Amino acid sequence: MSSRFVRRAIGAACVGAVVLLAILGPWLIEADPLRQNLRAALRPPFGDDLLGTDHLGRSVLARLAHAARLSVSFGAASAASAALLGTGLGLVAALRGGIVDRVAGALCDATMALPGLLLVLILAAFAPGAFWPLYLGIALALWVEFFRLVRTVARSRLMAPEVEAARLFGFGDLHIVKRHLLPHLLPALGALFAFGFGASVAAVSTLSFIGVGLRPPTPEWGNMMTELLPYYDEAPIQLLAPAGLLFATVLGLQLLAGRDTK
Amino acid sequence: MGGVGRALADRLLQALFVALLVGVLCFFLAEALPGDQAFRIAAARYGEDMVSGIAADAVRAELGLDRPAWLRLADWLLNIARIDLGVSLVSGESVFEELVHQLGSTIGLSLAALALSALVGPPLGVFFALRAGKLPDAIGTAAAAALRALPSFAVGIALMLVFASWLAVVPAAGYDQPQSWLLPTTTLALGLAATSSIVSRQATLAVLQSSQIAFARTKGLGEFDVVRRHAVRNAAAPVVAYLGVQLVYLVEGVVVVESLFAWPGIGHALVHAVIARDIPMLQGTALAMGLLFVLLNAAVDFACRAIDPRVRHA
Amino acid sequence: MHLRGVFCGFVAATVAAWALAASGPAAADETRTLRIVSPWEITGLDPARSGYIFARLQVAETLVGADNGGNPVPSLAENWTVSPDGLSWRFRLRPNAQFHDGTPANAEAVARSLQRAQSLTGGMLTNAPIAEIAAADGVVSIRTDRPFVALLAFLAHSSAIVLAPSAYSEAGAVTRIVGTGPYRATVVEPPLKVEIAKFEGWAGRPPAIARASYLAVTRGETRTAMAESGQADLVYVLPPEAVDRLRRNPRLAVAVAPIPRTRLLKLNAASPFFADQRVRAAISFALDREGIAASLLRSPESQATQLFPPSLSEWHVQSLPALTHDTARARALLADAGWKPGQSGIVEKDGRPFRVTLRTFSDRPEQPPMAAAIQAQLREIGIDMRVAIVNSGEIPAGHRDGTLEMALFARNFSLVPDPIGTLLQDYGPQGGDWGAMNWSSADLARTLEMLGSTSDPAERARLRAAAARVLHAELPVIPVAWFDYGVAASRRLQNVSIDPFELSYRLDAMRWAE
Amino acid sequence: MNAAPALEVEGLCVAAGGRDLVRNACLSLRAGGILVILGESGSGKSLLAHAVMGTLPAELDWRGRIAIGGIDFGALDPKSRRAHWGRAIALLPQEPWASLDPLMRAEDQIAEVHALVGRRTWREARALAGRALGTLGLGSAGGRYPFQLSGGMAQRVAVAVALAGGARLLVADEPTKGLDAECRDEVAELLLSQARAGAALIVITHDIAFARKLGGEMAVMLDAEIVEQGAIAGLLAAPRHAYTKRLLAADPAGWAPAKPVAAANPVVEAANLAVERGGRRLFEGLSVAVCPGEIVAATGCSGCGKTSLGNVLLGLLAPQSGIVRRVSGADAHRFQKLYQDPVSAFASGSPLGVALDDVCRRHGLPLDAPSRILARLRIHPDLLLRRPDQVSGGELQRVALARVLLVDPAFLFADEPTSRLDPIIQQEVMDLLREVVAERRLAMLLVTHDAALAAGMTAKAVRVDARLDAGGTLAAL
Repeated sequence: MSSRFVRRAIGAACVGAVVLLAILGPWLIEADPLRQNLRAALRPPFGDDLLGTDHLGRSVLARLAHAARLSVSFGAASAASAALLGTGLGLVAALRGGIVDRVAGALCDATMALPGLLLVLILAAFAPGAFWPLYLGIALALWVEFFRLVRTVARSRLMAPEVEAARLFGFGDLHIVKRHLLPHLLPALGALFAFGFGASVAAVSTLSFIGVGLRPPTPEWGNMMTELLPYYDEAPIQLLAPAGLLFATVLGLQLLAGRDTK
Repeated sequence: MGGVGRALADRLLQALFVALLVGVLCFFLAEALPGDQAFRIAAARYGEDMVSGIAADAVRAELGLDRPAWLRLADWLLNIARIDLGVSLVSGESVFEELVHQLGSTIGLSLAALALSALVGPPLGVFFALRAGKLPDAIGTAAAAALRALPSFAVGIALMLVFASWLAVVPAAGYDQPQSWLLPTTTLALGLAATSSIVSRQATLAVLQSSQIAFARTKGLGEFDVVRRHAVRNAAAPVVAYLGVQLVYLVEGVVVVESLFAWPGIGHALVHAVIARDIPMLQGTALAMGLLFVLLNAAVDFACRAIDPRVRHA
Repeated sequence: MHLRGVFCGFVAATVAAWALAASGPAAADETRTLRIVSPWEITGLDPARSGYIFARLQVAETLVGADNGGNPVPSLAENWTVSPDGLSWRFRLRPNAQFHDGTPANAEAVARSLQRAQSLTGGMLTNAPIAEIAAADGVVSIRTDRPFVALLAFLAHSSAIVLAPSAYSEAGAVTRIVGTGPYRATVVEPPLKVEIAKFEGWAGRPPAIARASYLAVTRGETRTAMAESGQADLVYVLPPEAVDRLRRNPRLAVAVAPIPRTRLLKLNAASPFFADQRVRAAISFALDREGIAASLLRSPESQATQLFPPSLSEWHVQSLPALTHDTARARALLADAGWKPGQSGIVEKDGRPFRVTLRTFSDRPEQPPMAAAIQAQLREIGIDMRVAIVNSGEIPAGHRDGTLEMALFARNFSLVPDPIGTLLQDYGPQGGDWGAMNWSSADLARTLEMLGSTSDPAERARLRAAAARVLHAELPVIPVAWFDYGVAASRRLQNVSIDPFELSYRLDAMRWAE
Repeated sequence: MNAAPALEVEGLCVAAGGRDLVRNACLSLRAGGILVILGESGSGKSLLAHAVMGTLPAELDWRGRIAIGGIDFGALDPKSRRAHWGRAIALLPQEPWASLDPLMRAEDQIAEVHALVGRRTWREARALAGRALGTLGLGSAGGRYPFQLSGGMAQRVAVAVALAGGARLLVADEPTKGLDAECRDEVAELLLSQARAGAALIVITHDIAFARKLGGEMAVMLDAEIVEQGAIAGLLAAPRHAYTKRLLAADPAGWAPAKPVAAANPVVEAANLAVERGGRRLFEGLSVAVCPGEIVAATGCSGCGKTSLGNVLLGLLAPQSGIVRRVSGADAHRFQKLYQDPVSAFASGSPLGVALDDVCRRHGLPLDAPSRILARLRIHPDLLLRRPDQVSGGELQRVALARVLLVDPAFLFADEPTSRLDPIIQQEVMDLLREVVAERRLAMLLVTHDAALAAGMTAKAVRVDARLDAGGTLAAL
């Protein structure tokens, strides 16, 4: 009991700190995240800037705080969209069965077989540097996991007597989803969401690694990691800071979700 | 054995569907891309210094890029039936032959990584489950989250720095020595092991709380035998089933790891194909990845059947 | 129980591999392979695609080479003559020249190979006014339509490497690399690997290095690690930020070689933003070249004070006033041109804010951060520049369809050792894909045309200076930084030298240290 | 034979947070003896068994003396106690089909105990396992997986597994849970044969008929205490404690036979039904009619399709052939069902009150509609604040009945509604059902495997068996 409480408390602290940074950071930190000073590039931490400067002499702390807004909302938006799509489709597939189920299943298989990265790469080629192709591509690649989980759990839950009883009482699908399916799905969905969040921010980073990232000079955690990568031995703290924040967010969400699962 | 035949037929059908979908989707997406295809191909072929309007016009004429799109798609679909994936627009080589060459490297790397992750992840997961709530478990959970949150290139660079630059015990990149396998394989495997350890931990915990395990204990088996003979096998089913999902991550990892470690594989080819809009190559790589996925998933299916008699007899 | 066997086998293999790895390399010098790493991948065997790799590895030779000054030197051709009207060239081949398949590299074979190069899509000879290539009396003769002094430089281009008849398929495509150089290719595995070995039939001084391998590694971090770990003996194009660290490594010799390439901003002079020379000058003044060169390129001396780098000694004009950083003047020039400060600090003219998009590509990893730096510097004078990271082909494509506004890239002025070839392509009346856009100067065109047919050295020097002045004053493109790249060589390797024109790695001159 | 008693328990107490769950229990059992512990759910009888075994959850405290075959078992630390599992004391788990390893063949599960606990070679172990299976009449089932075994077969395999380590004391925790009457007798015979072979048995049950079959000693538990102890035959014939008396009175075997009800227009009627599940024909040519105010009992062995019959009448399952006719004018939701495991019939996450409110809202009933029914069914309103897993089985079944009554049912399919309840609660629920059927002129199909219970509830029964049409009165059977 208490260990579960500790886990949740740590999780809430991690997520809370990141969200606070995102909300208050840009407000409290005076430095302009876009302001360059090439003569003060890669300054070490604890000088004028708490976390030092990046390769263009920009304040890493200010960039982290502004990036938190984008990254947190980006990760949350992609993971939430994927969750919504996957859960919705999974529920419909499980409830309707038959041809709907088969079509949704085939769609899921095909999406899984189609490398997610390819989807993002192609979408990103439509609008280089823009935000929406990354979001769309990542959400489209992520929904599959939610779908598979929801369909499997919902299928077995729908066989349960409680659902049969609800049907006998004349309840519709919506009621059954709300009362009998969602309560069983939420913990696992929460864990998946945490991972989806991490995966989407890491994916942005991977994409900018292969040259398909967000438009500079937008500060974003994933982008920052890639940008600072060449300076790993001169500015390790600056490189690790965004990675650390992403880690804290993922770990925090995972602990909050209460159940760590696939 | 009718079950096996049916499962095979199902997978075959899925493969066909995937092939069709991937081919058509790639084609339309690539077709709809903004910009001039001829220029991209010329850039990829001759390098930035030599791309010019003249080179692009020559490319356009040579590849028939001015033909209607549907005609080119129909060509591709007809040819696929003859296992002819066309010719790479960039290198001018047969896509099929390039794939055969690159697919080997990628499959080798993927299998090695899967094997290594299977060696590390599930045993760790079982270990964490046996110590659930204790310090090693907490560390393991955090480490897994860290590995999931860190993009794989960061992990790769870190390994490269430590083992190649500082300790100089392994080659940093390349593929000509047996040791060359270590870094790319380990990088990929760490990411995979992170997830599979979590899945295994979860599955093992669930099994350990089951009445089968309680009975195995009360019938007199020692804890080691209980875990070895009952917990592991029962936890294996969901873990193996999860492999199917994990393969998706493998693809992403392969793309990064191959470009980081100069590994001549299909992930590498895929990125180049997208950037150059080399549609036949794009269709070919995506198709190969899709079919590989279907194949590996079929393998996972059969592994599940082998492990669980209930699936076998269903 | 089979599974257990496989499992144990795998464990054993993994452990063995790490153990083997720890034991390290140990090979005698005679059989030791020289490992070369560079970022360039082999995209195909076609000389127009990857000919430069085989030329640099000295597997294939061109008819003519170039020395450090860009002057033609004998290669496969021992000597040459040109007719007094400047239209007919005769190349006498090196006697006993032999292809790696054992066939003689005679005039007929060489002429046929050059004819193919002439018709090669994306090749260099296509751009030369060549009327005929023929073989007669053991001599290769080339006739041009007009006097063309740069022919020798064009023949030194890697797309004009000479390959044996057996290298081509019936359709004329290159199916394997059979050249005449001191090394022959033993393994060619596109896109990453080539292995070469000493060619026993080489008639010249036998090279001291018997074997070498070439690996294309696109990531700079990886190349650095390969140099540090000693896995590679020669690493080309070090990431700028790694140069200092590698210099401190006692096992490595690091050289930074300037090459005749300039990073520049291409502007669309037809756009309402850049038609005015004052705006282009303002942008030039807005650039903090020193900051970019020092902190991003780690090479303060690479800030471009004019278009041509000092390494192009014939074209670099000492007396030109340096391009400098002066934000106040930049603002004043913009104001002169009618751009007045508007909302949120962006300058406006006729109600239209100064908002443009710059295209650049990430194949050269320093370009995106440079673009970000330029973005901030232009913002200082009120220009809102967006950065689009694209495929490199999008820049010439945008040039063609007129959609390009600005581009950042690095232009090689020595595609052929004489920059005149590049200049004719880039700054002719129509502009060029990698040069001026919708800008032309009759003055410059005339100067360049005269250069093409004049061979008097003094007159040529005057003309070159005149051309450089026009470009410096008009700024159809704005130079940002000259190019240099780092090469790390193992201390076990001696006689390493860098070819400024990147024609050859000069492996035949290297040897292992005692 | 060992001179020391197989089991001696003195002053055993189990407590959770200061509350006694088992108080001062004293037991003694000789080799070959049988001790049946009878009591209602929650009386502590399972905890007593687990305390003896040493498998109590860690958060429970216990004290007292437990000696097994002369060893002071209770004084050992958990690890040393575990070393005796299988060797000296074994546990026969509830629902053995869920306790056998689903991935291992039956024979291997027995053999591994011989090999790993008995330290024999695998060859010997297999031979012993084969012999044990033969003795239990399972000679051909050794190669099967648990999911291929029937409940009774799984029970026999579990016994073989539990005893393979050579334990002389077997603790059987509700071994008949979920089994039908025939299987129950089989299990009794099986346990008796083990006792005859010299094993001492502790059997936890609430099934009086089963206890009677076993014979031996009996202890009756109520509220954490053993209230009565003695030889089964004597105790059943002349119970002294009031609770024991009530327990015996509640045994359906003692219920008065029900009287026939006058026939009326059937609410639901099926003719010539044939039903298949999973490719197996369950029954065919079956006809049944249920009239208002009438209870029809469906009986038959487990797996014969009793539940499927009910589901067909409800329209949840389509028959392969035959017709189902419902009375005209009745809404679909007036055909209702009571479940064997009421916990599974409620959404596990929400309080019971919410479930009732949902039904009211769905059918436009006033939100106070349940209160009258709750009062009628003697359900305390506070109960509705709890979640389904927080109330007892009997209470929950009554809430389930209340929920059903809210929609004014015409037909009720009661699927073994009391098979998981102990006799006293069973009687209460059944009485309630009988009253409700009469009051509301409800047509009810009652599925049960307990012939005595069926006879006590109704005079009209349908026997569901493969290829058998035996609609008629109970007397005809």
